Amino acid sequence: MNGWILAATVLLAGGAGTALWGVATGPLSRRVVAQNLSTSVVCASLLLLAQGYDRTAYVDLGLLLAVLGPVGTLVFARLLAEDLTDDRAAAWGLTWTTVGVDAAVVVALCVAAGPGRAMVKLLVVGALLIGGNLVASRALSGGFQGVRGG
Amino acid sequence: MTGRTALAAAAELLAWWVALALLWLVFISTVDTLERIVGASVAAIGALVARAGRRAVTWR
Amino acid sequence: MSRFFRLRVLAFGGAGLAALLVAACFDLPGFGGGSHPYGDRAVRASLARRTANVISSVNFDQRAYDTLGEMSILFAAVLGCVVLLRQNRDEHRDRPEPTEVALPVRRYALLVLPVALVTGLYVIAHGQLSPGGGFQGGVVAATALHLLYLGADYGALERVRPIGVFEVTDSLAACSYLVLGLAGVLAGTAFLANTLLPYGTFNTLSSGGTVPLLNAAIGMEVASAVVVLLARFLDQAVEIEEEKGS
Amino acid sequence: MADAVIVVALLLTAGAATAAVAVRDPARQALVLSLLGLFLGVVFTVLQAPDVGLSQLAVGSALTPLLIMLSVRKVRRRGKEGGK
Repeated sequence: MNGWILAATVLLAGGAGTALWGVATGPLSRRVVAQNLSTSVVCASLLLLAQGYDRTAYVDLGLLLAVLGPVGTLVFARLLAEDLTDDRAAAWGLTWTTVGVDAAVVVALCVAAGPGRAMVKLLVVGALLIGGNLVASRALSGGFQGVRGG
Repeated sequence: MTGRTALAAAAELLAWWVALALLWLVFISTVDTLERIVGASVAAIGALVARAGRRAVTWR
Repeated sequence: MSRFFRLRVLAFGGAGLAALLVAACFDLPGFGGGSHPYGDRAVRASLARRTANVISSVNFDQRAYDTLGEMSILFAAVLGCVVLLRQNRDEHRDRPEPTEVALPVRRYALLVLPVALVTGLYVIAHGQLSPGGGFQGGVVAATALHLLYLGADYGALERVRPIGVFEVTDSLAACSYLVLGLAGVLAGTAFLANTLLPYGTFNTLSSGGTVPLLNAAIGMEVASAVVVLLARFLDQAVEIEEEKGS
Repeated sequence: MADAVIVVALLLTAGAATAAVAVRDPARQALVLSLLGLFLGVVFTVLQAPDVGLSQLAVGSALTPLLIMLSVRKVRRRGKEGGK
């Protein structure tokens, strides 16, 4: 067990545990926000685990989740838009906190990887993850107007 | 299609192709000729789909 | 049968299952032990055919026949959905009203669509080298297309998605897997035997004999199958309405 | 100590699976289910099965929620029409 795996364990226990609690209880607006944040937390832990196991191929899991996770949140934002018009799901403080955590994780991994192809790939994953998280948050807080039938 | 719109279409496709081919080069670990050929074809497919999607959305 | 009696039958069956499971747990080998008889043989066979990802070697070389069965299951499931979710006589299609999507969301969808497509094709192409393969990459590529529905509206998706083409591609990809298998028979070995092509250099795109080709066939099959499946679901959820008063 | 991450991932999976059963509304169940998919992906990764984890992430993060939510929307629309 090295520091990377320990960091991933702490992130999973703290962040993903909180996200699970948020998604299982409370009003719908809180649940969709928790679902959005779970993507960021799990993706960051997958990247940390890839570094901890010293297998660069495992970064592909983080890449896949960074691409598809925000898409999953967009699915909920779009198809639950009618239910979310009454109570907007806006939690920008929480969103920016997760963005900060993700950025810190990506920067730490880039420093560990050193300059090269692997570092650029990590930066691409980080950009996809953070951009997707922000856009999904925007979509949840009233990104879809007048969804009737479509 | 006039010459100007054809030029704009070609520029859009070329920009997407270059960006996606670079993305492919970032993803892979070892570079050889076959990787370059496959990457160039995948980037071409991606560029065509990107333009088709952009046109479909700004249809109206 | 009374409710009480049914509960007793359930409790009896549950207790029996629990007892058997507990008994089986005592005979399990220890967690994460060092002895893997199947794993060692699979790794040796995979390395002999210069396939870096052992899982791909198991899926598309050592157990390629099982993958044929899995592909047939997906094919049959999608076929069943297409039949069940067709437009009935007492239903009509209604054009949905266009949706207003916030500009950042729309731009994100248009930018990520090609990126996700390239990611999916990367996962398919590198199935024999790194984690991934036809199934995973096919799902990603098919999901990418549906960003147009999420970021704009269903009409935009329909304009870039000729559904007939995807249905034909689905069948063609399923057939090509069979043809690759039969090529082994014609060459004088067994069905789906990996003896046709040279094994290539370890850890390059062309290594592993027929594994990359079977991978690509599965990728095409899964991507088209998912697109066709989601098209039926989207038709039902967005467009098809029951006739009033029926 | 080295297995701590496996224990955490398994506990998260068990919690998410229990919550998915305990929640009653299908739309909210889909939300919990998408988390369950992520946690299963982590479990497969920490057990050194990244291929299976990749399959789980690909299917569970966007495709399954989309299928469930489209079905929910169809059922709701039919209910509205019947109620009018």
